Amino acid sequence: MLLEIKDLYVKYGNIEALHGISFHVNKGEIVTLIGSNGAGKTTTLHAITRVPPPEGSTVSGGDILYKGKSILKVPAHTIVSDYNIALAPEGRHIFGNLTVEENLKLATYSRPDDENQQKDYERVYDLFPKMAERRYQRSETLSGGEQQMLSVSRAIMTACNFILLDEPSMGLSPLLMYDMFRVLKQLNEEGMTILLIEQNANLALKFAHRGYVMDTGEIVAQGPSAELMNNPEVKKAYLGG
Amino acid sequence: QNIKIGFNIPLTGDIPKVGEESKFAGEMLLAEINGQGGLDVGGTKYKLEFIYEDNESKAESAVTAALKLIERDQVLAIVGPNSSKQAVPAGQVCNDNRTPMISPWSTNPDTTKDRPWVFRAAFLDPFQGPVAADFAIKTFKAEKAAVLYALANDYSKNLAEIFQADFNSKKGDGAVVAFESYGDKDQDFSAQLTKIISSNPDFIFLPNNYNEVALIVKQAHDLGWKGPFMGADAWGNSELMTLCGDDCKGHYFSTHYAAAGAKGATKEFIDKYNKLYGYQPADVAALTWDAINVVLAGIQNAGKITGDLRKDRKNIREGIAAIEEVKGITGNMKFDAEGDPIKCAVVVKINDAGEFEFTESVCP
Amino acid sequence: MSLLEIKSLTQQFGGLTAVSEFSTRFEGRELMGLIGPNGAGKTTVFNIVSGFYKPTKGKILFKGKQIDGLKPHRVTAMGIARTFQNIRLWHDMTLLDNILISQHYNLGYNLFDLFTRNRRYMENEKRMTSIAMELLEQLNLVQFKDEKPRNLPYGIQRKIEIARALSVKPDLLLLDEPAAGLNSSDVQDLIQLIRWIHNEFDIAIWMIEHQMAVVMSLCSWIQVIDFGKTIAEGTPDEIQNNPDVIKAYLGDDNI
Amino acid sequence: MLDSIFQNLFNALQWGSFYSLIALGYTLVYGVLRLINFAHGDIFMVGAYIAFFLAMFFLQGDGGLSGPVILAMVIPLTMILTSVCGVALERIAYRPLRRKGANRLYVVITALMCGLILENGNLAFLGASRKSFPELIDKVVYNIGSISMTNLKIGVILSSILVYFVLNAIISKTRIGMAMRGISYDKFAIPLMGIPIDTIIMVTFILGSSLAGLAGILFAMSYPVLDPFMGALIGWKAFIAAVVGGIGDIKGAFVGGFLLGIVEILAMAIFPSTFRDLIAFSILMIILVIKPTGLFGIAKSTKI
Amino acid sequence: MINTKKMSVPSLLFLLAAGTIIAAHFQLIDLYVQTVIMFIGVNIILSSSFNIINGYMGEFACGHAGFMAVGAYVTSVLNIMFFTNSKTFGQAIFAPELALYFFPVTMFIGGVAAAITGLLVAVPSFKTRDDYLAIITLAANFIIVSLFINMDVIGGARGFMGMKQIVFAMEDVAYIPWMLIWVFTFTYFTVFVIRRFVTSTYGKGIIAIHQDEIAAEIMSVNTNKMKLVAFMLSSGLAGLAGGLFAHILGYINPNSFGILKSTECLVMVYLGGMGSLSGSIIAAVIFTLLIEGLRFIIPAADTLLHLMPIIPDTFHLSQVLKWVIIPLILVILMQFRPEGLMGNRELSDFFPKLKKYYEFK
Ligand SMILES: Nc1ncnc2c1ncn2[C@@H]1O[C@H](COP(=O)(O)OP(=O)(O)OP(=O)(O)O)[C@@H](O)[C@H]1O
Ligand SMILES: Nc1ncnc2c1ncn2[C@@H]1O[C@H](COP(=O)(O)OP(=O)(O)OP(=O)(O)O)[C@@H](O)[C@H]1O
Ligand SMILES: [Mg+2]
Ligand SMILES: [Mg+2]
Repeated sequence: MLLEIKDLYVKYGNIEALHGISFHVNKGEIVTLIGSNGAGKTTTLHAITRVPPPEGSTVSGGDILYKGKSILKVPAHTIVSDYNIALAPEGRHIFGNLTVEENLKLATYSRPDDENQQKDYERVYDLFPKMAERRYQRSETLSGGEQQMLSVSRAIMTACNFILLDEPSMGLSPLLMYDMFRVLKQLNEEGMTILLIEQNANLALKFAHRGYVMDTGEIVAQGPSAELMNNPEVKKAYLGG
Repeated sequence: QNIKIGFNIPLTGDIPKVGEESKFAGEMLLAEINGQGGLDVGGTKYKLEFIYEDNESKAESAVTAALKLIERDQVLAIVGPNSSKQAVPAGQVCNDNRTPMISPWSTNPDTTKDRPWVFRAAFLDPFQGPVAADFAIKTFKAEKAAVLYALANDYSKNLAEIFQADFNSKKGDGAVVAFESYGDKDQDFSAQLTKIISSNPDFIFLPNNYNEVALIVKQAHDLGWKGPFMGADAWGNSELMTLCGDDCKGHYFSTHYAAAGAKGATKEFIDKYNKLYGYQPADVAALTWDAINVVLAGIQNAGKITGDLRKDRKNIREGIAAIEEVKGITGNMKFDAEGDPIKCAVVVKINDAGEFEFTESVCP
Repeated sequence: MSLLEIKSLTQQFGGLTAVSEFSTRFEGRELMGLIGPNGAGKTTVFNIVSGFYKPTKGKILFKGKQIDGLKPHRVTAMGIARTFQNIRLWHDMTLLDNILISQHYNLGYNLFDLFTRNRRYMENEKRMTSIAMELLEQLNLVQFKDEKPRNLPYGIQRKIEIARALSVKPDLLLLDEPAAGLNSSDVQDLIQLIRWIHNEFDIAIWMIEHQMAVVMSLCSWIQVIDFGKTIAEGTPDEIQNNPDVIKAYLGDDNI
Repeated sequence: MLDSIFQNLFNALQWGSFYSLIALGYTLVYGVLRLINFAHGDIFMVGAYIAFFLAMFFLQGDGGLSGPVILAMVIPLTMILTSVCGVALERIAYRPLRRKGANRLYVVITALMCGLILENGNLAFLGASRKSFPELIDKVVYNIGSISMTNLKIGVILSSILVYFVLNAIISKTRIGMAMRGISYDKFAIPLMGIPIDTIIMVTFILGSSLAGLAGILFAMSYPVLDPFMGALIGWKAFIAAVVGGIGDIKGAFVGGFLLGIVEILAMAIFPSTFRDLIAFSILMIILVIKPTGLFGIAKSTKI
Repeated sequence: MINTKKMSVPSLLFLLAAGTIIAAHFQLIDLYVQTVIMFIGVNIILSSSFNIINGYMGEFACGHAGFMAVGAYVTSVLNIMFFTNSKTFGQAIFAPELALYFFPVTMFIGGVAAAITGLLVAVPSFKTRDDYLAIITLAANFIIVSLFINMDVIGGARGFMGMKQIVFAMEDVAYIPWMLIWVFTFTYFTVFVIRRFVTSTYGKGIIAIHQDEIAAEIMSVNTNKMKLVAFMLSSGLAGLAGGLFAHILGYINPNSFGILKSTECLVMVYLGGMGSLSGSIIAAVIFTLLIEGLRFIIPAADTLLHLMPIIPDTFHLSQVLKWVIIPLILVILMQFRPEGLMGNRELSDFFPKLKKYYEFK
């Protein structure tokens, strides 16, 4: 097990958002978290990446183990620099005052300046030609979808072997969305582990190996994707019929 | 029973140094008189009690401080505020509430005008301005003068204007070839000085606070000025020499007293202050000392302390108004109908040892 | 006279042409879709129509009057309301206030009335409150009226944004990606809601959306733009099968 | 007339250098935290005092050190000690507030209060006497044509230019600089890039305060009268300069500082000096009305 | 029908004010306390009017004292010109007794003048935002002060006085503490006007601008007009504060209205909480009392510390510490309440029961 969430409780102030959830992600897997709005998916990812208050929440119980070691107490930035876990956050959070290229460069802050880095630039620009085109544009003037691409590209550029994606397809055109999932699949085949949150549950389950279904802070169903897709309750509540 | 006297002084704000020196002068005098068993009024010895209120160099605070002293502390008289910005409104309050007040340092005529209860210890600008003009004409053979003053400081502005009018009237219109100003807390004067120097005056009149003087004189020298400066009483601070150093030597200013070569009580005061607080007292300390002495003389003149506050205050006011002459360390003084002192000014030279050396004395 | 007529609209940002020679028209109360790849200029078109940008070139007529160059609040007052790609509610005011403030186009009183709180003021405040309450009731949002949007679920926030836009009694409603971030079942609800609004309020709706399920089931006419230019338009069926559109935008969904 | 214009321009450059140096510190902190560090002017004052005490210490020591040697020691030491002061403020007063998610204006007000504490604390504990900064280097007056310059003034101008180029290189070229700019836009995402946010903020405060320290020494040498309130007004004005240049922008602060210096001095040179504030501030206001984001600032364009 | 319960808070406030006035009249409270109360009133006007811009509208303006200066000078000059014989303005135009009746009028004109000066910052605010606007307000403050310094007719840097004559003229009509009455009246008026404004749909437009200006503009709020109204209202009310200030003090000086004063306004607004009217009022009271209270606390603490020999005999706590202690207290307060005392909530949000005891229309 690469990542293990054990009975995690999380609070915003006094309001509990996660009521003891447990799940795990194995090395090389694609796992998806699906569930209705406000179920606590984003909260889970933020807990893993240790986003501090006030933007974030506080863990009030349980543990998060990475390769068997607890990462609850480590400083936030070491999640990337030491543990190599990257997050493409909900709401994009790009650095609007920097150019596209500077955004990507900043993502390499904690990695050595080697040729792999160069390869990753190429890969990103290859994946999203728009990014190459807009390289020197201040990123805040990008269109919504372009910003989303930048956010995902940035997560890829941190060169982590474990990447968390929070609704990466939001605002992307269908074409790009499929392209992106193809690339993610390819990355996965090269050894990258992926934990994906996606509103489009159909797509997510098609893409992932395993899935967890969340509802109001709890995990209500889990299993291999195919199994979940055929689960009538999941179908009814989350797959739109 | 004690005799309570209030101090309305700027311990914080723009000019804390002024407040500090006033306070130190007060403490020194207090220790001296109480050390002798107190003040002798009509045969009884009364201990003195001084209450120091901070007016933050703000007009509104000076008013509340005055009221607090009058209403809460029930003082017999108030010394301060020092600068006119606070002394004018505080003077109003003291006058309205029938409490004698004496400002050691304020030079604005409005402070005492039509206010029978308000006095001051410093001479007024209309007297000092011409002293400077006359001296410069005589000593520098000056035909053309330049003035640099602090716009937001009414002391400086007033004096500058009076000097300008006087000099022009003596040497013809336009004899003041440059009349420049600077703002509150300014530190760079190069533009004004460039203007002044290019207008070729025979000397530069600087009716400014000593800390600014130090900067102005240095900067003028940087810009190539080699002529003389003439200053006013606000130069009269021991710190001037620490701040200004060699640059100020050889220049003149008019003031209340000359520290170097001072004799008698003046010397005693300076030495004692220096010993106690580690630096030479400025004119404001000396004026505060004199102001307190005026109040004490007024109390002694009143002849008795009745314990009825209103009556005592009235008696003290009459007592001060009736003063024949107080021998002050800044000169001997008596008061005219407005409550302004009639006293002499001296012109001092800053000699090569950096001392303020007596040059001449001008009496009204 | 058509409701809205856009004639060869062009918008440049520096050297970049975000929209070029774009034209369209609304005859009456249609429900039209505007789709296209990311960065094609869809939002920019909405921004120009709602008065946020002044177009480099082109003309927009609304109910026969020229509106390009007008300030946004004027455009809204004339009857064009919109929602945003990223939710922009006033998050720290109550839901009711959110709806009320949109009544600024028709306050009915002035500052003098305000300070004296005379009859005119009272009546108008009452009128606006009842408009707002009625709308909230129609949209089943009354129970949240004193809540702050920040504390409400994302789906509800989207709905509130639509409610707020409706409160200006628009003739044309612009929806910028209303389904973004909604999960599949919420999307179904949204489709119902938009259809219902279209009928109930009898207004024209113009919609940008990337989720084809929404666009195809709602819109009667769809326009596709790429690099700011119209590359296709037609009924949902025509669009879905147009090879240009598939190549530029729809793609194929095998992962 | 022409001579005096050149003389004035030279003076303005020197005076503007101080505005620039202080404005750079303002802008640096602002550029990262969107925090108007109103205590910056007072940190500058602290710098001047630290330099004073260091200089006195070395002068009184019996090493018999010469002025320039002392200066060479005082400069780095002052910069280090001043940045300790700046960092202390950040750690004690600003950071806890930031952590609690306070509105940035509350941090601004806290900074204002910290400035007051520094000023009045100095007054209360060092007394009201002003300090006179010793002359560490011999003044040389050069006359070129009829323009007088001193070695010190030339040094000040050169230092501020040098500082600008160094700082600009740090901000635009290095990763730390990029991270600094990133923080200003979105603090949330910074740790997600593997960037230790507190370290970057600390570096910012160290840089900013050491600049204030440097400005403090140079100022103390040029205007050798130190008092507790010496930083207040120049601080406000430098802030104005930074904003007029485009706050958060290094070039903006640099140019803004010189601009303010030139405007102030030329306003005095050309018009009666009593109108200086009136004219100078009217000009700045007009600049901002015409360019609402300052000379070099870029509007944070909001995507809708 | 009058609901008596709903009247209890207003009547209580009225009784308190009336009680103070009566007590002042019979000299049960001394002039010092009266003056402090009047300054509290002035500060309430200042902070609550400043809150319109800095709190409700969320801009960072920092030149409030400038508008106060305009009000102070205009009101004072008018009063002195009309009702007293002065060197500058010659004979009185009207009988001095009329000063009493026309005082609200001249105050109002002062307020209007300040409001018009407010245009100086309102118009730039259409395009300029954030800290750029802060500089414009700051510059406006400098400009206004500099203008007054350069006007020698009204004293320039020397200041302007004679307003006590006006107060005396009022007292000649009837000897009661008029200034106290005026301060109460105008403070009430200010709070009343601001409350009416920010609770109306119209006024809430500025809160919408604060939270999302783009959304406001798109949702039919005429943002430029709202800014104009807000800035003019805020500066106009500051002008009232200036008029009162001038007459309480009897003397004004341009330097009293510099950035220092503006800073005090800033502190009060943020101490109270952005967008909280009751917060502004509470902060103004606390701040003024703190400044005055330290006059008593510091000597008391000094005596206390010397009684239990903690500090050496030679060391005395002096008033110099005042301006170390005040900011220190504020910094510490901020750490505990990083959104100001009240946040953006009102007293009635903390004590919902309070709502039963007053009615607000
Ligand atoms: N900053 C916050 N403060 C308080 N409560 C919050 C905060 N962020 C989220 N919550 C609450 O926590 C719960 C879980 O939210 P979360 O964002 O994790 O859900 P989600 O599953 O990611 O939803 P979505 O699909 O909308 O992204 C929700 O009820 C939400 O209201
Ligand atoms: N203010 C601006 N300055 C410069 N370029 C801009 C600006 N606004 C938009 N653009 C550019 O114009 C293009 C069109 O942007 P727009 O937001 O209209 O795209 P869109 O079609 O809505 O895309 P999406 O579906 O991703 O939201 C983009 O490439 C964007 O980078
Ligand atoms: Mg989420
Ligand atoms: Mg868009």
